[in-house]
Amino acid sequence: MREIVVKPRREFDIPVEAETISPDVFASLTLKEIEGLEVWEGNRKQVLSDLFSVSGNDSPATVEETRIKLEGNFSRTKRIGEKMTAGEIEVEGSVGMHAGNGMNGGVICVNGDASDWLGREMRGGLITVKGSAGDYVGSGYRGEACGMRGGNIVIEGYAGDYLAEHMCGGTITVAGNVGDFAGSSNRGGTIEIGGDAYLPGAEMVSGSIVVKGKAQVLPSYQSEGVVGLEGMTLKKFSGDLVENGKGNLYAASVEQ
Amino acid sequence: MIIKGGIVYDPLNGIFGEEMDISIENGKVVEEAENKEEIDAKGLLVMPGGVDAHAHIAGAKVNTGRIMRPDDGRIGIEPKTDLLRPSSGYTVPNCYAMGYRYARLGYTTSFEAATPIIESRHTHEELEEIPIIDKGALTLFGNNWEVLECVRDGDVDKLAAFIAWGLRASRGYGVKVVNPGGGEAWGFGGNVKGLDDPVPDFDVTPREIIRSLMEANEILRLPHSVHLHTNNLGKPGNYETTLETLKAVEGIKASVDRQSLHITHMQFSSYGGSGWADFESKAPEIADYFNKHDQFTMDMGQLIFGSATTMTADAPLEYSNARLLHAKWSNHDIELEESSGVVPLVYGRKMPINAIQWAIGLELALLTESPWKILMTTDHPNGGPFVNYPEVITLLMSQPKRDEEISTLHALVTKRSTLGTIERELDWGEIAVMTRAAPAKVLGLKDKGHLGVGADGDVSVYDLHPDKIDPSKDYKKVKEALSLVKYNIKGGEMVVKDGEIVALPQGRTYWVDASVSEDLAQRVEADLVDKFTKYYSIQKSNYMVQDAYVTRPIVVKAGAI
Amino acid sequence: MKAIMISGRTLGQGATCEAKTSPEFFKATSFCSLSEEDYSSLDLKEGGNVRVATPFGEVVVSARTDDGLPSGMIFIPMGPWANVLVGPNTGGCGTPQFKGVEADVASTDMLVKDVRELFGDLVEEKRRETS
Amino acid sequence: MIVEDVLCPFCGCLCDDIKVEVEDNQIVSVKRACRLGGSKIRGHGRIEAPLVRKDGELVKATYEEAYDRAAQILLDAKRPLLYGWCSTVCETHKKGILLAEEVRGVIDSTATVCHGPSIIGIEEKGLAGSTLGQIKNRADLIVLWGANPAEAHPRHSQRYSTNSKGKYTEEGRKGRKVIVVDVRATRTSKNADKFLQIKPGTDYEIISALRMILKGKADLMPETVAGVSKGDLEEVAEMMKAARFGSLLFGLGLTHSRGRYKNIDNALSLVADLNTHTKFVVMAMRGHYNVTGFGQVCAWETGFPMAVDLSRGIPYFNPGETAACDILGRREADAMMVVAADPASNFPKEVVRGMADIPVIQIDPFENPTTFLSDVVIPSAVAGVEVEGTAYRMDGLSLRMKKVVDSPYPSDEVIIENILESVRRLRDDN
Repeated sequence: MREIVVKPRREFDIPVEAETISPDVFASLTLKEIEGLEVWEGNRKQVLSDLFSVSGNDSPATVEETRIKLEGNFSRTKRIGEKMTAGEIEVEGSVGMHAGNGMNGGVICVNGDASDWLGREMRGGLITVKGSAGDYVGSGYRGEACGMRGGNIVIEGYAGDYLAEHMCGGTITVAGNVGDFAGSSNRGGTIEIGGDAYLPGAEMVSGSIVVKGKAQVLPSYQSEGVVGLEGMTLKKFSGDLVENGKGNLYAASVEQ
Repeated sequence: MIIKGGIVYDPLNGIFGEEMDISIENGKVVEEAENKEEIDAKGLLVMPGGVDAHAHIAGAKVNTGRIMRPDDGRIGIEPKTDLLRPSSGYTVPNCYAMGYRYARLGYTTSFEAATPIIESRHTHEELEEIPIIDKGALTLFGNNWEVLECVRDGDVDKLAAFIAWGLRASRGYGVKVVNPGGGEAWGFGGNVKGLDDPVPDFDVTPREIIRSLMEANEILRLPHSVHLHTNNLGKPGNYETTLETLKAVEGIKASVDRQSLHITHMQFSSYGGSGWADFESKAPEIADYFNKHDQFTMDMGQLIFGSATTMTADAPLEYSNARLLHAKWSNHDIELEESSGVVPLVYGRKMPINAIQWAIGLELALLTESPWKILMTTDHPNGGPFVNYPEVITLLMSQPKRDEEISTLHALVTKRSTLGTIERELDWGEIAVMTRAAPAKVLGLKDKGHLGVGADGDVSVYDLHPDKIDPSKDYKKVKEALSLVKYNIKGGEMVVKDGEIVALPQGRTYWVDASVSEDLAQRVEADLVDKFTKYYSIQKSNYMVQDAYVTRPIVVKAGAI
Repeated sequence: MKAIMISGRTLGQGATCEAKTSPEFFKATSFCSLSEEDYSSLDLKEGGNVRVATPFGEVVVSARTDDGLPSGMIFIPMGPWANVLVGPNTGGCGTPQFKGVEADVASTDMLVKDVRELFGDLVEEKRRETS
Repeated sequence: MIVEDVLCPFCGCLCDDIKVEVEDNQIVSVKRACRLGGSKIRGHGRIEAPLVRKDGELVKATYEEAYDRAAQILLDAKRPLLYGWCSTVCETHKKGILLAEEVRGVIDSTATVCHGPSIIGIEEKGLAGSTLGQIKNRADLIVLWGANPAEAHPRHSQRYSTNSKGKYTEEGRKGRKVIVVDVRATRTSKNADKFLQIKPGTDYEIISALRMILKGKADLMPETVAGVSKGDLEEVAEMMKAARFGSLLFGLGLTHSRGRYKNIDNALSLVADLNTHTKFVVMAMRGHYNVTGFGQVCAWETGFPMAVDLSRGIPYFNPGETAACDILGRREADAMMVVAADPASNFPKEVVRGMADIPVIQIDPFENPTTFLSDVVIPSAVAGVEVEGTAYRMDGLSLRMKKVVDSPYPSDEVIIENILESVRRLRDDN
């Protein structure tokens, strides 16, 4: 495995957009070439080495054999791993918005927190977050009918609002609570929430949402009794009936 | 400026593929130019600048499309340059992209197809922001209360006077009629079902509205004919309504040298079948009728596979589209005047209905013998965005291209249309007619669509040697060359050079100032005062488009006196 | 007292909102309306003030009654006093949640800050930054 | 001299029938306007001269100094935020967007703190609307949801909605039903036939419940929804279905509460559903007189209606990331220009704090808390009173604002043109 380490040279106040930090882009380039890639700090176009130091293995490799390690504070660096198809990115700390945008394959592992729009329009691959994630995990772009279509996102902490909005496929697991409107307008996919959720599955057409904590359930969900799941007893609902939806919503405890 | 040695297609002047020079001075084609700056077009295809007679390029509907579709906005993004503003959008581009993309195709003129009078200020605000091209807007009259009342009272003279006022108020160019009567019925959620279905509360029928508006149009001797979007558009079996409409107005004569009626985006009005299940093409029947009648024209409304944003004053149609497809739905009813709707959708190759619709547009163009009777349009962005015109042209010029496309479509396309059996391939002369000469003639734009002395110096030069290329076989090359013009000269100024936009002149806006007698004008005035006092939500004095909104007008005079 | 704070437009706020340093604007926007029931429960003196606190800030405003409010809900006209209490979170859509903020309300002897005092800390910071 | 049919530069009603009496270039009386509009048109204390901050204090400067200082601030910034635009004309918006492109900034309007969520809702569903005159002439049912026009749009009811008269509504208020949905009783709810009082933040559930009833699925619903009885909801749904032409007018009660754009999204679906039963339209009760206009201009110029980030020379739109409060709240902007708005008053204070440590340019006729935090203050003429130009009413109808008196101050448009010129000149000098 070819490993490349990228470190910010300083703290960023202005967000940096660095969609070039991706195994697909790095794989065939030498370190020198990587240093010359385009990144943006606000409205200033920079080369990567203006903002980041690059070290590690200098010999080009396949995308699959490329591993990028991000050391230092990346919490204001956006679009890491955008559209990546293979390889690995490991983020030592936290990562900024839009990590894994449109990701097709490979692995992004975030040891800290992830910001908003993690795995937006994701199609394949795996994203793991040891900390928590912001709003719109696995969602779509505004106005689009489909968000995440495939792949897996695993969050060990909690997640913000609009988790998996417009989800059409793939799976998302959140160990803790999620914010408002998880899985709204979803048309497929599987969401598992370890904690609580507020109005999950609004306008869900199809798909599955499991809430292992407490869920505030919409009045447009029909109760289907109780089921056993992984040793838990969960209340089952189907909906969202305002959209003639056939989605499944399970919750350990329910408020309505 | 002299454009040297091109192979020129100028059908209005009877020139079909002759090597000749075009001289331009002070923005116009001249016999001989004093400025001898030469543009080398040796052996290249040269045509007048393209003219789009029907597209939705400006106004409330288009902007509604943009606002409800950020997903479309992010397609077609091009950054700002030292010269150009940023571009965005595919089906609903921003204003700048609109001008740049027309220019890159070799077009120099485009007409917005529908503006309600009361919202024309907005339409002109957008038209003013579209760079390079000349433009105009057709004004909606088919559901206006004053129109309906004049029709009910059989007062065609007063109707003509109102049209004259409405064109001035909207700085409009011609009379657009959309689903006559249906837009008014939609005010309470209804529609009209056919030519003789009365409009609620007004006691008039679509037949009467169309006939009266055509008569009034001819009283005013307007440069363009009535421009009609038929009743029942978009519905299976509607070809009967279309033919019935044409038959109903056969006797109305044009007052100037042009068609008596233009039916727009005919593809959407040429449907057979009793429902979507037995939906089929009736393009042959429509084309046959046109082949036998010389007083009518139409445009294709060709469908393009992929994303489209449908937008029309036919609000009930958009409502049914939205319900049928479970799509986003915007509706906009306009007090006393119109309704309208916007629905984004995707045309799929494997969707039988879409495949047949695609075939119908092409059948119409290929089965209608005279290219002067059918203009090339996609009813942008209803059938698809105008950037696909090169695709449409290659489909018309190449049977192998059509066969290749058909092989990727739902199989019903060959059973429910005749397209697969049509061998006709259009030549450059016919293409020049459908995209230049005929649209200009249909609109009544005397200085557009040709390269005779006195014509506007709008010339497109394509990187194609018409003598050396066979469009039937080399359709990929044709499409490539048509997609990015080599030179686009607009009003004598080079705006695109070797595919790059090099200048951004501000285009002009055509509108028609039609005169009527003082007496008639006053009768209309009295009606209007009453309507503004009782019904409009704004003051009459604030209604009319002010001069500030049309900064480079070309005022075409017309009128009864 | 725990309450839900909402902010919104009023005629007075609208009529004075382009004259924000005027005493009229101060009068029109630096108050808090409470239901009769809540007002009495706070033991307010005539023309008394309340201190309203949320997780995002606290502000002193004058108190009055509004019989349209249910118990447990308070209203402060939109403007700088209300906005001390609103959180910066835009909920992923760019718009802070100006209505429905959980607040703590108590009567107080403290005075209502005028608009300049209200921004005093930020103006001081600006001065520091630019000196 | 009396100027007739003047447009009112206050709220989204954009009333166009105001009579203004002018003597010696002074406005002496304003007729027909409401309290809000009258106050604005009559005018009051102005910022007298340009100000520039020196050694911590704002001191008088010339316009030229102010333009150059503003231009330098914008040129130095890596992420300038150009914000406001609601209380000025579209001609200013066009120049402002051009300036934002030139300095590669983020441009956003006050919509993002009022009806921004409505626009995001429209992106999800579209909007089934109409002009206000259509409602006046046809509506026999008006539903006001989280809106209080009696306070915020005082002439709305008389001119356009509950109490207006038109072709099919000759009886005005008597011939109409009015439903008010709100969390508290207001002067607006006192005019209602049916007042549905709900708990804050429960709008989404209530709307879903109404949609269930309209779909004939009431029996699958709980007996109470967010504290409202099913019977009450059924009554409201019946009134909606019984209308010949219904109109849902919604305000900040929906956009500012928990759920924000999802509330709007669901309300738009409710109206689409209602059209299977009868005719129904929906409209946002937009606040400032030309906040709608900025959305329109920004959409046709950039493709997007607000919150457009032009940092990379291309328009990028993503409220939640690129709206003013997002950027200031996260301390991402390094300069701000405010035109015809007062964010210091209208943003949460924690967001406003972000203006204290970055250079701020203000263009406005009036002193306000944004002035306190500004480093360059450029006084302008009052658009719609001292400057003519275009504005868009809440229903999207564009009208031309009149100039009633001359102003000693330059217009917003001219000020921005001058800053743009300075930007180009200073950049060329470097």
